[in-house]
Amino acid sequence: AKADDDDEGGGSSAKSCVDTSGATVKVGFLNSLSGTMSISEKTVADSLNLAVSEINAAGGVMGKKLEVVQEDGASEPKIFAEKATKLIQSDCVAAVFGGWTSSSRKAMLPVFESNDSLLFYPVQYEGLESSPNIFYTGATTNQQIIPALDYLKGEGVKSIFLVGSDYVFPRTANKIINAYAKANGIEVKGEEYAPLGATEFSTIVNKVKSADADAVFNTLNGDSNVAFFKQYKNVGLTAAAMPVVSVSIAEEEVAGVGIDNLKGQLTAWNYYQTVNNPANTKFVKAFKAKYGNDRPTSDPMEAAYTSVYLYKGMVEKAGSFDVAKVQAAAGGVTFDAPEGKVTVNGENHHIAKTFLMGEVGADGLITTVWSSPAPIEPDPFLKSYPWAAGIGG
Amino acid sequence: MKRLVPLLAYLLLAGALLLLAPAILTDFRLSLLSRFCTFAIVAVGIGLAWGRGGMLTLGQGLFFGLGAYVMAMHMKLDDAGPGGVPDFMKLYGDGKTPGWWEPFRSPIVTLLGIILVPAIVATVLGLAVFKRRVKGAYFAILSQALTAAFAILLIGQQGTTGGFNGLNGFKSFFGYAVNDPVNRRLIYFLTAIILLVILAGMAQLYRSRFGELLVAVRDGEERVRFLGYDPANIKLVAYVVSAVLAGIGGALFVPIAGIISPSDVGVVPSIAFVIGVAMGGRTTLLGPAVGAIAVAWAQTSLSENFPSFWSYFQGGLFVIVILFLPGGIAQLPTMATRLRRRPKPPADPSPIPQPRAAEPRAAEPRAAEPATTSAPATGAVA
Amino acid sequence: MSTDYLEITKLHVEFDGFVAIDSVDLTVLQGDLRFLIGPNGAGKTTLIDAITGLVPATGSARYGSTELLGRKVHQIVRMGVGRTFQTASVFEDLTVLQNLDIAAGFGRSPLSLLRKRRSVPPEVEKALTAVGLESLALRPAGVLAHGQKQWLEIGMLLVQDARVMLLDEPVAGMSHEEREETGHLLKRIGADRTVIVIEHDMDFVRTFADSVTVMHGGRVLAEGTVAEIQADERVQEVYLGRSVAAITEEVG
Amino acid sequence: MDTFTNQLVAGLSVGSVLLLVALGLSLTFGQLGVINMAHGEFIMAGAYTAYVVQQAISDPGASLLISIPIGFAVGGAMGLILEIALISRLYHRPLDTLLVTFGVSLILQQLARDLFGAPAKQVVAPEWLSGQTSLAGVDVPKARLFIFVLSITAVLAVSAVLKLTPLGRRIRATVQNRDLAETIGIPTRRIDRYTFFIGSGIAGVAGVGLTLLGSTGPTLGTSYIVDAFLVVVAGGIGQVKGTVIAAFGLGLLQATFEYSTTASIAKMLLLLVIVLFLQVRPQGLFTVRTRSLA
Amino acid sequence: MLELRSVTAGYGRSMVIHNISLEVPLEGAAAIMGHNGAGKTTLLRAAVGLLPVRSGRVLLDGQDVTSYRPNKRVRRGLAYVPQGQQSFGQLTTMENLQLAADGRKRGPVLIDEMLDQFTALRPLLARRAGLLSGGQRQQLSIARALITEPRMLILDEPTEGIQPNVVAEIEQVILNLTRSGGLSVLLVEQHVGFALRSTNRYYVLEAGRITSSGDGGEGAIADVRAAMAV
Ligand SMILES: Nc1ncnc2c1ncn2[C@@H]1O[C@H](COP(=O)(O)OP(=O)(O)OP(=O)(O)O)[C@@H](O)[C@H]1O
Ligand SMILES: Nc1ncnc2c1ncn2[C@@H]1O[C@H](COP(=O)(O)OP(=O)(O)OP(=O)(O)O)[C@@H](O)[C@H]1O
Ligand SMILES: [Mg+2]
Ligand SMILES: [Mg+2]
Repeated sequence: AKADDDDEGGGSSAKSCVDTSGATVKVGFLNSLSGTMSISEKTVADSLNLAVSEINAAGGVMGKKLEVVQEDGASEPKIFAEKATKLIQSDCVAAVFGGWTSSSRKAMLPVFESNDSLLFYPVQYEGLESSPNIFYTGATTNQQIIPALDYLKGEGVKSIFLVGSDYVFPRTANKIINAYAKANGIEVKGEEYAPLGATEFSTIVNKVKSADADAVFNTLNGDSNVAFFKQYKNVGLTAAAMPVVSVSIAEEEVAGVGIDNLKGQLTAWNYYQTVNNPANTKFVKAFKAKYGNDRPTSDPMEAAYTSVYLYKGMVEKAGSFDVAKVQAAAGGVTFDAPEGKVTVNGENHHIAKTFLMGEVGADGLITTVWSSPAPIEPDPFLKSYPWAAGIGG
Repeated sequence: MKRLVPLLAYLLLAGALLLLAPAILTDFRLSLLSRFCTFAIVAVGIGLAWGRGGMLTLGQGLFFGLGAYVMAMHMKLDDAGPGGVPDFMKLYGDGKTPGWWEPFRSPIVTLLGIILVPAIVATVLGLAVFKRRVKGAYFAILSQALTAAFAILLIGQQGTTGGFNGLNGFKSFFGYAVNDPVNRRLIYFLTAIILLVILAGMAQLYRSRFGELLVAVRDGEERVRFLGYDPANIKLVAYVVSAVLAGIGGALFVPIAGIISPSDVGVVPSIAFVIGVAMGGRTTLLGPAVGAIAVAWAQTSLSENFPSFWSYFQGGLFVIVILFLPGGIAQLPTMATRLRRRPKPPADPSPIPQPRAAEPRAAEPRAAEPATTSAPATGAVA
Repeated sequence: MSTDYLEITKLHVEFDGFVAIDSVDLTVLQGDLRFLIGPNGAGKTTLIDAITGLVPATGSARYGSTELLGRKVHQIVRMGVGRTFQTASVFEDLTVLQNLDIAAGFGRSPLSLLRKRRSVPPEVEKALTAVGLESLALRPAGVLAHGQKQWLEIGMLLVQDARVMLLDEPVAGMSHEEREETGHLLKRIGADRTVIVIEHDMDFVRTFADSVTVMHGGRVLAEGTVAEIQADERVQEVYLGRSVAAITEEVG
Repeated sequence: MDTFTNQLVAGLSVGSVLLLVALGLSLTFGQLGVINMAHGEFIMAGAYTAYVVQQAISDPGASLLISIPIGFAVGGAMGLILEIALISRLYHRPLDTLLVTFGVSLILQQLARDLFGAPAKQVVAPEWLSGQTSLAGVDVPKARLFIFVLSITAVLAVSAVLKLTPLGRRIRATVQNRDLAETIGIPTRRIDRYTFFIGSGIAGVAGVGLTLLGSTGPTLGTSYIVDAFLVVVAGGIGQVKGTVIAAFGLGLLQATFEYSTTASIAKMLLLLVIVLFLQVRPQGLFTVRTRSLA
Repeated sequence: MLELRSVTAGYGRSMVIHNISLEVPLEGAAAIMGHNGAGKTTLLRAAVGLLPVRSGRVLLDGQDVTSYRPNKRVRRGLAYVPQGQQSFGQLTTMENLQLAADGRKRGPVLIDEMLDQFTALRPLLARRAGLLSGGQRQQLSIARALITEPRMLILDEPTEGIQPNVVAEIEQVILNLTRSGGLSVLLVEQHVGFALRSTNRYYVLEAGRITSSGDGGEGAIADVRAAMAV
C-alpha cells in the first residue's frame, strides 16, 4: 500500500492482539538488562516488578492479575524498537513500561504510534515531545531544570558553567539554561561537552576552574560523573567554593562516585529516598524487603513504580484496557506517589510533580534543601515561559 | 562435483530465504530476518576484504553508516514533504534544512549516494592507507579508529544528524508506508533478493583472475609488486567493493529497523559484523552471509530467553569458533570445498603427470604423495 | 650487436652512512649471460635491489633509453625488468599455475581481470614446460621444495617475458644435476635477454657464464671471462681463497 | 601563560594515563604480536583489585600502595591464564587473536558485572593524593603526579628488561622467529608466558592507578582500549620509546585540541591526526626495517 | 650419538619422509644427500623436534627424545643450522650471538672465538641481522649454533650462499671439531665433494626414503653421483 493511502501514520497497519478475556493481562517491561545502561535500568525493572507484585497481591487491575513479559533492550536503540515490536505484536501486551535513554524512547516512539499501543516512560528527559501513545512519568525540563535554576538564582548565583555529555538531553537542557540565563541576568561562563563515557576531564576541569563561575550545572551521564568529580576534587575545587548541580546523579550513583567526592554537592530531582511521607516510607520499606537493605531507591525507580499505579488508575477509570479508552480516561488520574501526589495531564501525558533540590550528605543519601511550593504542571514545550520562545522550533 | 557443493548450498540458501522463511515466519520474525539479511550483505563485503584480501576491517560501521544515513536523510526529507524540514531539526537544530541534506530529497540522488558516498570515502581512505602500505594490525586498528571518529562526529552534530538519537520515526520508504505489513514483506523480499544477487556476483569475482590476484596480495603483497602490479590498487578495489556492500546493507537497514543511530555504526557493531564473518567462514563465499544471519539470530533468540547470558554465550562462541574452527562453520561440511582449487583447465591434455626427462625427481616425491587432496579434476568446466 | 642492454653508471647506495654500493659502473648486453660474484656483503643483492626500486639509489641505471632509478617497483617490472629473490618467495596459497597466471597478467585489462580464466594462456603453458613443473601445476606453491620454488620464480619471470632478468642465487640449494639443468635453462632463455645471475658456486659459474663481474666492498673489483677472473689474484685473495684449487678439482 | 602551563600539565597527565594503559600492550601487542582486546579488562581487574584490597585494608594510602603489586599479580595471572588457555594456540594467526580476545573481553565484563554488580565501585583516594601541589610554581594535581611517576617507573622497568637483560633478548628473539629461537635453546613457550605475564601485569597496575581518576566499573577497560592501541600503533609496534613519545604527544595534542575546541571534536581530530600521521610514517614513529619482503 | 629409528613425518596429512633409520656415531659425521624436495629438510626438522614425528623414535645419546621440544634437545647438546639463512632480523648481530651465549659461563669467550673464526662478522656486530647480506646471515647462523658448544650439530645446506673461501674454512672447522672437538655432525649438503670430504657416512634420500648409504670420504663421490643420477 502506498503511504498516501493512509491518513495518518499507518494507524491501520496493525490490529491489536491484546487478550483481556482471561484472568490475567500481559504487560511488557522493556529495560536494558545488558550493556552500558543496565546499571541504571535494572533498578527500574526491579521497582516495576515491585509495583506489579503489590498490585497483584491487592487483587490486580480490574480484578485481573498482571502478567509481566520482561525484555532486554541491551542498551541499544534499535533493540528497543525491535523488542517493543515483539512485545506488542508477538506477546500482545496491553502496555509497555520501560526505556531510559532518550534515544531508546525516540526509537520506540514510532513503534508505539504505528501499532497504537502504550508506553510508560519513567525517566526525566529533555522535553519537547508529547505522544498520545507515551505517558511520561519522569520530569520534563520545567519540572527539573528550570526550578533548579530558580533555586540557584535565589541563592544569588550570578554565573554558571555548563558541563554535559555530548547527547540530546544535555544539549537541549543547556539550550534552555542559556535562554533562562539570558532572561535572568546570569552569565554562562562556559559550555563543555564530553563524549559519552569519557573519563578524561583534565582540560574541562581546568576550564571550569579558570572560569571561576558561581556554580556548575552538570548534565553528565553515567561513569563520566565519577571521573568528573574525582578530577574536580583533584584540582582543588570543592562544593563550598563552586557547587555542582547535577541532574543525573541519584542515590545509587553516589556510592560509585564516592561520597567524599560528592559530599555537599547539589542534585535536582523530584524524589529522594529521604522524602518524608507515608507513601514513601511504605515504598522504601517494601523495596528493601524485596531487594535487600543496601539497595537505595531513586527518582527513576520511583517514577517507574508510580507509572504502574497510574496505569492501574487509568484502566480502572476507563473501565477497559483498550488503548483509546485509557488515553481518553488518563487526564486527571492521580496517585499518592512516594514523591508526593502526582496527577496525569490529559493533554500532554506528562504528570504534575513537585521539584526537590537535594544535597548529598555524608551518609550518601540525598536530603531535600528546597522544594517547589506545589506540584509543577508539566510543560514539555515550555509554552508558558516567554523567554523560551524559539526553543524547540 | 566439487563445484556442485557451493552451487547446491547457494540454491539451498535461496530456497530458505525466498520460499521457506516467508511461509513459516510471523511478520515480526520475518522483519527480523530482513534486518539480518542486511547484516549478511555487509558480511559478504567483509568476506571479500578480510577473507580474500587479508584486510581485517574493523570499521565497516563507517560505510554501513554512510549508506544508512543517506537513506535515512532521504526518508526524513520525504516524510517532511517538498521543501519541508525534518521534525528533529525543528526541535534541536536551527529549524532549517542544511544544504548538504538537500540533494537527498531526490530519490535518484539518494540511490546513487548509497553507492557513491561509501565508494568515494573508501577510495580516499583506501588510497591514503594502501598506497602508504599500512596493513595488518595497523590497518585493523586504524579502521576501528575511523569508525569511532565517525560515530563521535555524528553524535556531536545533534541538529543535523540527530546526534546520539540518530534518525528515526520514518513513515514512508520511496512512497510506501514503512509500517504496513504488506510493504514490510516486500522489503524483506527486496533485501533477500539483493543479498542473493550480491552473492552470485561475488562468486564470479572470487573465481575471476582478480580473485586470485587478491589472494596473492594477501599472501605476498611485496612480491606482487615485483610482478608488475600495484597491490594498493588491487586492495583498493576489494576495499571499495566491501564498502559499497556495507553501504547497501546500511541503506536497507533503515526502512527495516526504522532507525539509524551512532550506536549502529560505532566500534562495537563494527566488530559484531566481523563476528558473523568469522563464524561463518571468512574465506568462503556463503560463510560470511550465513554466519552473519546465524549470529544475529542467535543473539536475538538467546537474549530473549537469557538476557545476561548472551554476553557469556557470545564471548564463548567467539573463542570456540576461532580457536577450533578457524574456517568457520563453513569448514564443517565443506572441508573439501575449502581445499578446492581451480580445477585443471580443459586445455591441459592429460591429468597424469608426465615429468620431463630432465627433472624427474623434482616431480616424483610430490606425485608419490598419496594423501594430498588435490587430485586433478579434469574437465570440470566453469 | 643488439639494441637491448642494461647500463649502470655511478650507482651509489648508502644506508645510514654505510656505503653498500660505491660508484658502480656496469653494462650488460643482451645475450651476454653475466654472472655477478663476490664476497658475502659485497653488495650484489643490493645492486639488484637498487635497480628494481627496492632501495633508493643515486646514479643511473638505464634499460635501453629509459632510466629505472626513481621509479616505483611495479613500474620497473612493467618495463620488462624482473628479478628473483635470494630467499624464494612465491604465493604459497595459490597453485603453481595460478602463480604463473598472475605473473602473466599485469598487462591485462581490468575487465578481463574480472573474468574467470577458462584456459591456460600459451605463455603460461610454455613457462610451465620450460621450468619442468607441469606435473605440479595444481599444487599449492607452498608445498614445493626450496629448489622447486626457485624454478617457479624463474617461470614467473618467463611468463612476464621479462627482457632483463636479475637472478639472485637461483641455484642455491640445488643438486648438481638440477644445477646443470637450470644452467641450460638460463643459457636458453638468456640468448635473447639481458640476464644477470648472482652465484657463489664457481663450478656453475665456470660452466655457464659468458662473462663475470666481481664485486667487492661495494665496488667492481674485476670484470672479464671466467678464466681471467680466476686468474686474478685480487679475486683469489678476497673471494676464491687459496683452496680454490680443491674446489675446482671436484668437478674433475 | 597560566592556561598554557595548566594545559601543559593536563597534556602530560593525559599522556601518562595513555602511557600506562598502552605500555602493557606494547609488550603483548608489540613484542608478541597478540592483539589483546581483553587488555582493557585486565586494567579493569586491576581497578577492582584496588577496590577489594581497600575492603580489607581500610587505610586508603596503604591499600593503594599494596594494591600496586597485587594488581600486577592479578593482571599478570589473568594474562597468564589467557596465554596458556587460548593465545598459545594462535601465535601463527595474529589477527585471530583479536577476535578471540574480544570474546574473552565480553565474558570478563559480564563476569565483573555478575561479581561486583553493575554500578561502579568507589575506591577512596588517600588524603595525601587529594588536592594539588606546587611544582616549580605550577599547580599540579597530586593524583596526576602519582600516575605520572607510576607510568615513568613502569616504562623504565620495561625498557631495562627488554634492552639489557637476557630475558629481554629472548623475548624479542622469540617473537621474530619462533622455530629458530626454539632451536637455539630458548624455551619459547615459557618466554611467551613471561612476556604476557609482564604485559598484563602492567595493565593491572594501570587499573590500580586509574582508580584515582575515574570509576571502577565493568566498562572501565572498554573506554581505554582503542586509545591504547592507537598509542602503540602511532609509536611503532614493538618500540617502547615510540610508545612513550606517542603517548605524551597524543596527550598534549588532546589537551590542546580540547582547549581550543570541544572534547568531542578534539577526540575526532585526534583520531584524524593519527590517520594522517600514519600517512607520513606508515609504520609508526619508530620502525625496525629488515630486508625481508614480508 | 643421534639415532633415528624408522621415523615417518610430514605436514598435515601428507607424509614426506617414510620409515627413515639412520645413525650418527659419536664424534662421527654423516651426510644426507638428495634432490630438491626429497625430504632432507623435513628429516632434519623431525630430528630437531620442529616437526612432530608420525611414528618412529629419535634418540640422542641413547636417550629417547622423541617427545622433547626442540629447546630441550638443544640443552642436551643439539644444535641446528636451518636452511635459508635465518636469523633474528630485528636484533643486532651481537645480540644474535648473545642469545646463544646467554647462560653459558664461557659465553663471552665463545663469542670472541667465533668472531675470530668468521671474521666478516666483526665489523657487523652493531648492525641488525635483518640488514645483513645472505651470506653474512648464513655465517652468523653457523656461528650462533657453534656458540652453544654442541655435541651434535645438524646443518641444513650450510654453505648455501657463502663465498668459496669461507666455504673452505667452514669445511675445515667441521673437520677439526669432529676429529678433535668431540662433535658429531649431521649434514645436508648439495656439494657432494664438500659433504663427503667432511663426513664418514652418507645417506642418499629419494622421495622420502633412503635409497643408498655407505661410508664417506672422497672415494664415495662416484658412488653417490651414480646413486643420485638414477
Ligand atoms: N638496509 C640496509 N642497511 C644497512 N646495511 C645494509 C642494508 N642492506 C644491506 N646492507 C649491507 O650492505 C652490504 C651489502 O649487502 P648485499 O646483500 O648486497 O651483499 P651480497 O653481495 O648480496 O652478499 P651475499 O653474497 O652474502 O648475498 C652488507 O654488508 C649488508 O650488511
Ligand atoms: N610446510 C610444508 N607443508 C607441506 N609440504 C611441505 C612443507 N614443507 C615441505 N613440504 C614438502 O615436503 C617435501 C620435502 O621438502 P623438503 O623441504 O624436506 O625438501 P628438501 O629435500 O629439503 O629440498 P631442498 O633441497 O629444496 O631444500 C617437498 O615435496 C615439499 O613440497
Ligand atoms: Mg646477496
Ligand atoms: Mg631443504
